[in-house]
This record gives sequence, C-alpha cells and structure tokens, in this order.
Amino acid sequence: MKRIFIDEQYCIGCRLCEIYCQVKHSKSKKILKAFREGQPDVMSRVLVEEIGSNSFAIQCRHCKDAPCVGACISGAMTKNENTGVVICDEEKCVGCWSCIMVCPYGVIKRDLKASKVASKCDLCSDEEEPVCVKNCPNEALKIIDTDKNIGGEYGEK
Amino acid sequence: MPLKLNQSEFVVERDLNKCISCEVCVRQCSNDVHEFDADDKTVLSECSKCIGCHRCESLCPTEAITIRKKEAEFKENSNWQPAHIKNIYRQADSGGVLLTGMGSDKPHTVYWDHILFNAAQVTNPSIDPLREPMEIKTFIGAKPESLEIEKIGDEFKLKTKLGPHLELSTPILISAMSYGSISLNACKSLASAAEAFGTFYNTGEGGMHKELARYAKNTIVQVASGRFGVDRQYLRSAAAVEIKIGQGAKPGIGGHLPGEKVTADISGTRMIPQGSDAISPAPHHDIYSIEDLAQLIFAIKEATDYLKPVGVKVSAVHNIAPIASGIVRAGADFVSIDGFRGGTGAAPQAIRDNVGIPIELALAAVDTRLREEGIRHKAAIIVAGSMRSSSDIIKAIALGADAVYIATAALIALGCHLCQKCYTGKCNWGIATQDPYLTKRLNPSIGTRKLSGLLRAWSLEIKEMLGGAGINAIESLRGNKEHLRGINLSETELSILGIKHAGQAW
Amino acid sequence: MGKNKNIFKTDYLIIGNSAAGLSAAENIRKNDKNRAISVLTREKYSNYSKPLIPYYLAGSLDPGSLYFKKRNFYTENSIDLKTSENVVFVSSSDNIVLTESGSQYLYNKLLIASGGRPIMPQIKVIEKTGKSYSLGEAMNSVNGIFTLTTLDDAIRIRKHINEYSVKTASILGGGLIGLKAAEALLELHLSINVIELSDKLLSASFDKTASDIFSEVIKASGSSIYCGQTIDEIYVENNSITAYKLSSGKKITSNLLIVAVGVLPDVEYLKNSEIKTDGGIITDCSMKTSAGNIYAAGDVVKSQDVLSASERNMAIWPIAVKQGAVAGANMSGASAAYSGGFLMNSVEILGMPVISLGLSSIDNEDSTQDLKVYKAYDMGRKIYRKIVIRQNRIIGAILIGAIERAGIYCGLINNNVDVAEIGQNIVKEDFGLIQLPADYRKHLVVGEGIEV
Amino acid sequence: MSMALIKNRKSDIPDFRVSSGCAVFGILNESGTCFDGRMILEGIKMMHDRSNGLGGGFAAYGIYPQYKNDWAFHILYDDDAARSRMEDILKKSFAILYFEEIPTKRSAAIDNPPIIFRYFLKLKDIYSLYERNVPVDSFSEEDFIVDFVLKMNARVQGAYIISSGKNMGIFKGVGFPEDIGNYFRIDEYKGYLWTSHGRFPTNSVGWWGGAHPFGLLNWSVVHNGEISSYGRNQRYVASLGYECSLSTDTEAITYLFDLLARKKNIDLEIMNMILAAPLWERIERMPEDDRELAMTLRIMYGGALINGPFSIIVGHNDFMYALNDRIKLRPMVAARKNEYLYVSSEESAIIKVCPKPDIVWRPEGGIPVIGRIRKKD
Repeated sequence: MKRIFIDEQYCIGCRLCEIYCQVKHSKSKKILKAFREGQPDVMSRVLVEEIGSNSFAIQCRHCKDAPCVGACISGAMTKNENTGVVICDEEKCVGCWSCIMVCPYGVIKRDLKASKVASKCDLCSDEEEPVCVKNCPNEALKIIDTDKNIGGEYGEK
Repeated sequence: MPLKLNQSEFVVERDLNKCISCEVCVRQCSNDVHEFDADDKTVLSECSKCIGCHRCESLCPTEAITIRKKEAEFKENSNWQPAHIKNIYRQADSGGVLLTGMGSDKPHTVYWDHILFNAAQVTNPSIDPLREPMEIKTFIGAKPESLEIEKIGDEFKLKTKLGPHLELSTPILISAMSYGSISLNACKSLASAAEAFGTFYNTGEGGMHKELARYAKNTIVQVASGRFGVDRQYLRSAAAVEIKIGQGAKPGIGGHLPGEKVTADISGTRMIPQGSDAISPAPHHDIYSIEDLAQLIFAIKEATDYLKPVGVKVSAVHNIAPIASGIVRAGADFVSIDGFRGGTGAAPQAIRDNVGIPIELALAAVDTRLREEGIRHKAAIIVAGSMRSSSDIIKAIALGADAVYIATAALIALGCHLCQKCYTGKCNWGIATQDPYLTKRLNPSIGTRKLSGLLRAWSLEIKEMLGGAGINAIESLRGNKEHLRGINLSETELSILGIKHAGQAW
Repeated sequence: MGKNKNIFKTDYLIIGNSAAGLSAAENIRKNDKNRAISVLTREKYSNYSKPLIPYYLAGSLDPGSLYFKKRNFYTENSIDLKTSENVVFVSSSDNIVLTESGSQYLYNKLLIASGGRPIMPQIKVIEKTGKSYSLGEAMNSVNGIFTLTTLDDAIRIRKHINEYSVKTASILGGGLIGLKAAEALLELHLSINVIELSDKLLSASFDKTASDIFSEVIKASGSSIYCGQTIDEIYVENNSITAYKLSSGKKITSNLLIVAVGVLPDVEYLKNSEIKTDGGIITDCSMKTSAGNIYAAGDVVKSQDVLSASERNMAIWPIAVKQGAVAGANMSGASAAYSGGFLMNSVEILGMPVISLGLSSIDNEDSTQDLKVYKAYDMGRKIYRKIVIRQNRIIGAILIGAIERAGIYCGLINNNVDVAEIGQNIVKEDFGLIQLPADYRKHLVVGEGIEV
Repeated sequence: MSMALIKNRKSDIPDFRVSSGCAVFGILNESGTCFDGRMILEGIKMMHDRSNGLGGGFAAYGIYPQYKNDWAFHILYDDDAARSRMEDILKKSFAILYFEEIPTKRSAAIDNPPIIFRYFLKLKDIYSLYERNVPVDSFSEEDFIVDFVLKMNARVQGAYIISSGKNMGIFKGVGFPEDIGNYFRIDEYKGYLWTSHGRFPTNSVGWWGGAHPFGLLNWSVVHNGEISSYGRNQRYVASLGYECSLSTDTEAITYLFDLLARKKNIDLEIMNMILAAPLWERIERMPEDDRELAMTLRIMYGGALINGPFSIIVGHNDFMYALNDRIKLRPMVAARKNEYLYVSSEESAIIKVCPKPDIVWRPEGGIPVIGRIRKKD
C-alpha cells in the first residue's frame, strides 16, 4: 500500500505542499487561477505545523483501522481494501464532523468553501505521486509502497 | 534615516500578476527581505537586505520573483571600480577587515581555460567508454623505491609491501570543510556521497562529529593549528590524516569561530568548552620549520601504527615547489596543494583576492620539481582550488596531479548559489549555517544523491575524454602533458606548465 | 408463539441492522467466508443510518440516500437480511430466536444489537373532551406528537409539517436527539421551542457557557428555549395536538411536538431470557453476554466508560461500530477485545459546529482531584474551547466554533497521554501535534507505528 | 609523399614525436639454430601494404659469433667529419677491436643513404672512465653503455648509434623493409632471432636513425601502434635517467624494458602486468596473493603502463617477447613450427615463410608470447 511518510527532520516549513494541494484540488488546477486574488477556492488537505525550527507537514495517514471510517454515519468515509486509501465520498458526506471528532491526527477539515463536507487527503489517487510529495523541495514527504518495503525502514510493522 | 552610503546589491523584482501571496519567500529568507503585509494582502520586499542567494526565486511556485544585480551607476572610472568604492563605504562604516566567503571572484587568469585537451584520430583509435573498460581508479599514498619480487617455481611472490594507500574509484576527493563552518547535514551529505561513490571526504579542522563516525573509512581527518577534536581515536578511526598548514583562500591566516557559534554539538566535536572562541592560530605553534613538520608527520604515523597515509596541505604560494619538495622529504605520503582560487567560509577579502598563486602553475611546478629530484613517487599530489568541471580535473591530472579535491563544486551540488555570505551564518541553503531552522533545509539524502550525481557525471566525462584520447587507464594520463596544449599563453606560462602551444604537434 | 410459521437455520444470527449489527456482520465475513449470516430488523427498510434521520427531516437528503453501507453490501457479503422481523423472545438454551411474525431462527452464534428505544416521559395528555391518557398511548393515536428515532418517524413528521403547514415546532428535550431535531427543523425555517428539564442544553456534555452560546444562536433565529422546565400537560383536539403547558404554567400553542428526552437500551424482550441486563445488556470485553454463545453490541449494551470508570449505556455510533467489530471477530473465531470508550458528540446548529468529548460538562477546577480546566473564548467569532484535565490527562473537551483538530484530543484521551508540559496551550486554536510530547508525536508522525 | 619530408641525416632529426602505423614480424629459432635473413625478408615483404616506404629495418641476433662477447655498435654518420668526431670519443672509452663500413647493395629504391659503420668494442675500465660521481657498486657496464649511447646520440653532431648490443645488430633506413633488407644484404647474415619492421608514419617525417627496430644494449624493439600514454611514459623514464631524444614510442618502450627488465629486475613473465596491466576488474577476481602482486605492480609502475594500441616484438639475445595492448587494439598473430616461433602483424607473413605451422594463435591483449633460447650453438 502506498503511504506518505513524513520526515519531520527535513520539513523546512515552506508550505509548498499546502499550496500545491490546493491547486490540485481546485477546479482549474492552475496555480495562478486557483489563487486568484489570494483566495484559493479549496482548502489544503495537508497541514504544516510549525513551532520555531520544528515543522512537519501532515495529511491523512490512511490508518489501517481508520477511526474516521468507523465514526462516519453516512458511509461516505470508506477505506479501499486494495489500495488502503481512505476516501471521503463528498456526494455522501453530510458534514456531521464525526470524522473530525475522532481523527487523532486532526487532518480532516471542514471544507466550507466548496460544499459543507469533510475534506481530506485522497493520496492524489489519479496522480503518479501525491502533489505534496512531488512538490516538497526537501523530500520531507515521501511516498512509499509499504508492500515493497517489507522489513525495510518503511515496511509495514 | 542615517546617512547610508552603501547601496543595495540586488533588486527583488516581484511580478504582482504572478504573486499569489503564498509567503513561501517570506518563510525562506533568513535575511528578512520579504514581509507579508496583512492589510494589503501583498508581499513586500526590502531590496537592501537581499544578498543574492536566490533561495526565494528558486522556491517561488509561480516564478513571480526575479533577483537581479543592481549595478551602482557611479561615474565611469576605470581605476576606481564600483567594488572599490563600495568596499570603502563599508569599511568606513565598520572600521574593520572586509570579510568574504567562497573563492576569489576576481578576473585572474584561469589557466584551465587556456589549456586544451587532445583526442585520438585515425592513427590511434579512440576508445568507447560505453563498450570498453575505462579505468579511473586512483591510489593515494607513497610508493617504495623498488619492489622485491621472489620467484618460487612458477609463482611470483611479492616481498615488498606497499605502504598505506587510499583507493579511490575516481580521482576526485571532497576537500576539507569543517563541521562548524558548514552544517552537520552538509557534512553528512559529503561523507555519505564519498562513501557511496568510493572516495573520501575531509573533516576539515573541526573534528569528527559522532554522527559522522560511521563514515570513518571514507574520511580523511585533518590536524590543523587549532588541533580541534584531535585525539588518538580521531586519528586512528580515519582512512588518512592530513596536516593542514594553509588554505588557498587565506594563506598565512588562521581562523576564528566566534564563541556564540560553538554550540553544544560543536563543542563536543571540537573538544573545546561550549561558548568559547575556536581560534585556529595562523601557524601551528609546534611547527616553526620543516623539521618540526617532519616530527609531527612521524608522530602521527606512530599514533596510527603506520597504517594510514599522512599528508600535508599547503596553499599554493610563490615558493610552492621547494616547499612541496620539503614536505615530501619530511615524510608526507601525499601533498595537498590548494590554489589561490580555493574557497573558504570566511576570509579577509584582501587576502583571498591577492595572496597565493593559481593551482595550475603550482601543480606543474611541483610535479616538475619532484620529478627532477627523483622523489615524485614518494608522495601523491592532490590539488585543490576551484575545480569547476571534469575538464579542469582531467587537465589537472595531465599536468601531474594524482587526484583533485573539490569543495566549492560539492557545495554547489548541494545547492550553494555562491552568494559569498558564508561568514554570516545565515546561509539560506542550509549549508554554511548552524541555525536549526536553516540547517534542516539540506536533507542529506538529497545532498548525497546530488553530490553522487555530480561525481558520477564528472567521472563519466573523465572517462569520455580519456577514451577520446585513446587512453583507458587514468594512470596513463597522469603527467602526460603531451595531451595538453596551451592557448593564448606566453612562452613563460607554457614553459612553467610544461606544455606545447596549440598547433604544435607531438 | 404457536404459529410455527417459518423455521430458519443460520450460523450467525444478528438482531439489529444498524451500526453495531452490520459492523459485526462485516467482521464475521472477514474471518468466515462460508457460513451463513442472517440479520433481523424490525424495520421494513434495508440499512439506513439513524443519525442521518435529522438530515432527511431537514430535507437535505432523500430517503434513498440514507444507506450507510453500499447497496450491494448484503449480497456482496452473503448476508441474509430479514426485514420487519421484530424479535420477541430469545431462548439461549435452545439457540432459538422468536419473532412477532412467528418465525423461529435457529442459530449457532447470536448477536444482539437491537439498539435503543425512545424514553416516554409521564405526561398527561388531555383531550378537549376531558378524556386524558398517557403520552405513551398518545404516541400511537394523536396527530402531531412524535419521537425521532426511526426513518418512519421522520417521514411522518415531514408529512405532518406539510399537511398542517407547521410554522412552529416544539421539541421536548434539549439533549442530543433534541438538538439534532432542532438542527433539522431550523433548516426547514421553522421556529422552534425547546423544552429542557435541566438548566442547560445538552446537559450531559455541555457546561453553562456552551449551553448559553448555543441558546443564543437558536434564539437569534426567532426560536425559544425553556430550560429547567418540562411539559405538564398536552392538549388535544380532534385527535391533534393543539397546545401544551410548561411546568412554569406557560401555555404554548403548537401543532407539532417531538419527544426527545432520550433512549434506553431495547432489552424489553430479553426479560425472560437468561441474558443478564441492568439497564442495558451486560457483556465482557469480548462483547459476550452472560449467556453462552450470545454476544451484544451497540446502543443496547451497557459498557465501560473509561473516563468515569463506570458502566453506562453509551449510545453513540463509533462505539457501536467498534463493539460490533469486536463481537463479530470473537464470534467468528478471531480474538478481539473492547477496552471501553467514552462519550463524544458532534452537532452543528445554524452553522455553528460543536464537538464534545468525554466528561466535558465538568466546569470547575478541583485540586483535590487534580482537576484542571482550560478555557479559551473568542465570543466575537463565537468560539469557545474548553479542555478538562485530570491528573495531567485530558478527560473532557468542548469545542465550539473551532473544532478543526478535535480528533487530536480524542487520540490523547484514547492513548492516555500526559499533557502536563503543554499547559495552557492545549486549549488554543492553533494547538497541534507539534506541541505534543516528542515521543508521542514521533510515534504519530515520523514513522514507526505510523498506522494507528 | 613529398621528398622534402624524407630525411636521411641525423641533422634532420625532427624535434617532435614520431608515431606511426606499421608491420612487425619476428622469427625465433628456440634451439638457437641460425638461419639467414631471407625468411624474415620474405615475411615482411608480404605486409608491404602496412608500410609506406618511409622506414624499414631488421634486428638480427647471433650474427657476430666471432665477437659475441664484445659490444657491437652500428653507427650512422652524416659525413666523415662526424665519423672522426665519434671515433675519437669511442677510443676514449673503448678498445676498438675491429670496424668497417657495413656492406650494402646500392639500388634505385634507396635514395641518398647515410654512411653506416660497425664497430666491435671492448670497454676500458668503466670506473675510471665514468665521469659521474656514482657509487661504484650500483653501477654496471650496461649502465655505462646506456649512458654513453644516450649521451652520444644526444650530443655528437652527425653521428647516431643505432645498435649497441652484443652479437646482434640492427639494420634500418628509409625505404620499404624489403628494399632496406636488400640494401643491407641481410640474406648474407645468419641469426637465430630476427625481427623486422615496416613503417607507415602518418603525422611525421621519417629518417634513417628513426626507422625501427630501435635498439639499446641487447634490446631491440619493433612496434606497431601509437601509444596514448607516451607523455606519461616518457616523463616516467626521463625521471629515471632515460632522456627520449627521438620522441618515438618505440624508443620509450625500449627504455621501459631496459629499466624494468634489466635495472628493476622484473621477471619477463610478469612484465605484462606492468606494461599492459590487467584491468582492475580482473585484478579484483584474482586469488589473494596474485591480486596483491598485480595491484602493487599497477600502483607502483603506473608510469610504465603502455596505453593505446600497440603490438610490440622485443628482441634480446636470450628471448623474443611479443605483447599486445590490453584490449588488443592492434593485430598480432603467433605461430609455432618445430623449434620456430613466429610473431607477426598478419598471419599472411607467417604462412608465406611457414605454410603449415603446427599451431597458429592470436594472443590475447596483455598476454605475452615469450620464446626463449634453449641452447646456443
């Protein structure tokens, strides 16, 4: 299963991940258009936390036993058994925020800009590589196929 | 506003049609050039603070920023160049020595650019490195006078053992840069690239950080005038030891790392109290003559059981040939010569730009002198001082070097933009800084990959050029000046370099 | 009982077709691909999500969108769903379940996940004719009095609103269901009266401040809230509700009353069985009941509240799912344990979200219990945040307005993390993982065990 | 080819390096039986196309049995004045046992040849003769000859020593090898080892002294190739006392042999591990002891690695040694028939003189062909 791994040591707090996430999930998918007048039309699904020189970007961990899936009252939040990706079906989501309530990483957001639904990382499943990973200038984010890294640094534990 | 004679060196141009106010530039500039104005929701830039490192430009996702040089349009004067005028303004303000970083940027002759390399045609086939082996493995160490080989029946048995040698997969080593002058992440990148590529890096005079101990077998440790971090363990763990007498950028000058930069980590590595100034005296206070050097060389050999090559690094100065000869005769296994274009973290500008001689001339002079004296085999020659490309390296080897040291090129591979502000400790690329906010910008795994990439690329180019000249082993190029021709050089220069002018056949 | 109309044999029998029941079915299927699973529901619908009922009521969802498991869930998992089967008796000794329709189900393993039933308060309903009867009786006969726990309830309420052009609705109960109902009715632009017996809304979770913020918002929409009151009498005319009288004596005209004073575990039909109940089915940590091969999960269960260290009925969705999963695993040969939970709720009324976690109503610091309460207000933005800490561990939280990273607190409660070092910062809006103790953060963010 | 480029006099020695394409051929009778020069002449003639008339020559071993213990010098003179200058110097160090002009057969093919004499010499006391302050025990008669020949060739105007061994001689000049052979009447000499060279210089002129074989002491070297390591080899031998005055690859190779085989005492069997050192990847696969030997030789004698294309035949009183460059960029064929060992640029030359060899093989790059004299007659 492909997972984004975070190397806190090398997050430089530039927040390009957030910017590119917004671009990717915007309607136009064009950076200048998406940020026209400084107002991106969607929220970033990756969040950079920063205090002093410490920072890291965090997005949905696509947990094995995802609490958000268990808490979802509408069946919008599902985990794909094959890819392991946890997706929020925005058509089904009613915006009850139960997922926000239980996500221990705090990476699900209320997307009030688009429609009132929970917004979370979809691992850019239609891209070769999630845009936050691709655009991280310092490789603090890495996408790793845990199945291919069994026993390795990033293997499933 | 106080009278400010000094002027901005750079202009920050921001294309407002492209700026999305994402504040990446604001977050990335350690010089506080950019600032987000919450009222206007725009980013403003203060050009006078810009030092031209191009970090913001590189990371701007919309290419909205361009950093341009700002030419101070003084009245034309061929004698009083703007640089002179600006330096005087700066010094009149500060009353101090003008500091600078990296190698000299003055337009002195770069001899590499006046030397052309050869290729084989018809009479001698060129060799295709893609299809034929192309050997650039290089050894650094002393060679004995002769070999005793015993023949027992049909078997030959070596009776003379070769002294300690460094084995390099490519004739390129990474030159001395201390932890302190550069970040630990930069050190890790250099060390791990050296390991990955089968060559060596040099600790510089800063001692060996415990996290770098795992690269010991690819490490040359330095013993400099401050003796920072030097103990038996340090000497014995490394692959080789280098006594540093001088550095190309600042011959005759010591170093000074201010106490505030001596963090806990650096204090541990340098073995000095935290917060105390780390002063490298100009001379080694136990080396006032060549015989003192000989004693130190043998003291180190004793301490390392004669298992490690011990070398000496000197700046290329006017008298370099006899100096090198003395060093070889003092027992050094290799001599590192640093030309005056070599880099530094901090040096007085006056010295950096005016003291020493170019490495090309120093190398040719030293190689010739050692050959004349019949002692060339006693020590390897490593040259440093601005190896900018594989072609500089191949020319250095043809001029007689065994290998070269690269440092500035290695840092550029890690992202250095040569802004020459290393001495401020605010390197935006995370290289010449200890600020944890900045050092994390250099991810050693990227650094390792980039530097390994450079080493690989240059090695491939060296192989291509070797093959083109019909040579398939680097030792056949070493000192092979027949493959070099000078262009636009005087008779004296050609004669010092020992090469013919372009157009002259064999 | 004597009809013996149908006899079914199944391996796994599940009473209840909601969160706990289907979570169990799904988990049984993970372990056991072959044996038969049957699910009984007293409703006539295939799965629908009960918490979505208010959304249907509000008109934001059509009935067809209320399912929470995919349409092909039953076929895909080979689950035999029996609708309109209301269980009336469980015989643990015979492994038989009897339903109202007279069917008998023979099982190997049984899961009881029958959920809860609404509580009926003792209120006198008085007809204009003078005839009076109890609210419970009125539920079935009087127009305009409803509970809101099933889809049918919601369908009836909507029909009633349309038929009677209801402009003002009343809700008895300012608890979770009451507020959810309020949320829905406000969406429909009705004005509402909320009658709550205690002195604050959502009294189980809210403190006074939270309640006040909410009350203000609701009142601002032209609605009324009557705390510390209940309904004494309900007046009926022509078989329809016309008005009611509060305990304060105030009489309010209304042609719609939703009774939402709470739910209780639906254990009535187990009265004569061997299954031990105490205001809810008692189970062990494998969700097994006192009776052999019978398990229970969800709202019908009384289980461990890790924060108050007591057994209580915690009728919330995530707990039902978790318990169902544990029961399902244990029923099908795997091993899992339910280690307790705590109450949590997420409600949004008139665009103001609120999340409460654990023992959130605690409002006063108490050094003898090492109890700390951190609060942060931004009344301009209608933001209120409160974190309750006992012995350096979070035991409760209320977040109003700024709920973004509420789950972090949930994780901290679950993992019993010492938050002493964070101090006051824990309640701040920008609180994040980065403020957590390095080890815990590393565990969360950097690598090892990155999958919780 | 412009005649202006053909130089016959020492005064015409070019001051730049001479490189060339060529034909090489060598025949050794391992039992030491002498045979006349017709066979080598026939063979090298077969490879006419590999020469261009700018140089040809022969080295013959065993041709002066009556003076076999004395130094036999072939000296080339521009004029009689040069000869008397040279003879005066010779007399200081040597007793001249016999000398004569080498008999030749004039033909139209040979244009304006220089004067060529041969001398049979006995060295006077080298210690009193030798002018340099060199420790006596580290100095030999051979060292003196090397020093003498190199100095004379560098300093004496109009005279050039082309051959300086014992019981051997080198005959060479500007022309096709068969014409040179006829000119020197080599069919009248009998030797047990003959090597020959036909030259195709490309980027240089030819002159008589610069033709091949190149000789020093008993060494004679014929070489086909243009070595790309020349500058390196030349500086290497120079720093050890061999000044390359001719700027030819062959000269540098000859000095390498004298330096390594004679002075450094490197066994012939392992000379190839220096001159055409095995590739590192091969060294790494060797057994421990061999690996250390090969590695040490490569590190120690990197300056003696001959790089670029070459096939060489080295003649010596005791052996014939042939070697190809390590990746075999030039042709070399070897064959045996009874006690004869043949090495040639092309198989055609061998077949011409030995139609049915016992065995023919193409030596691997870097692997030498060594034929030794088992006994002398």
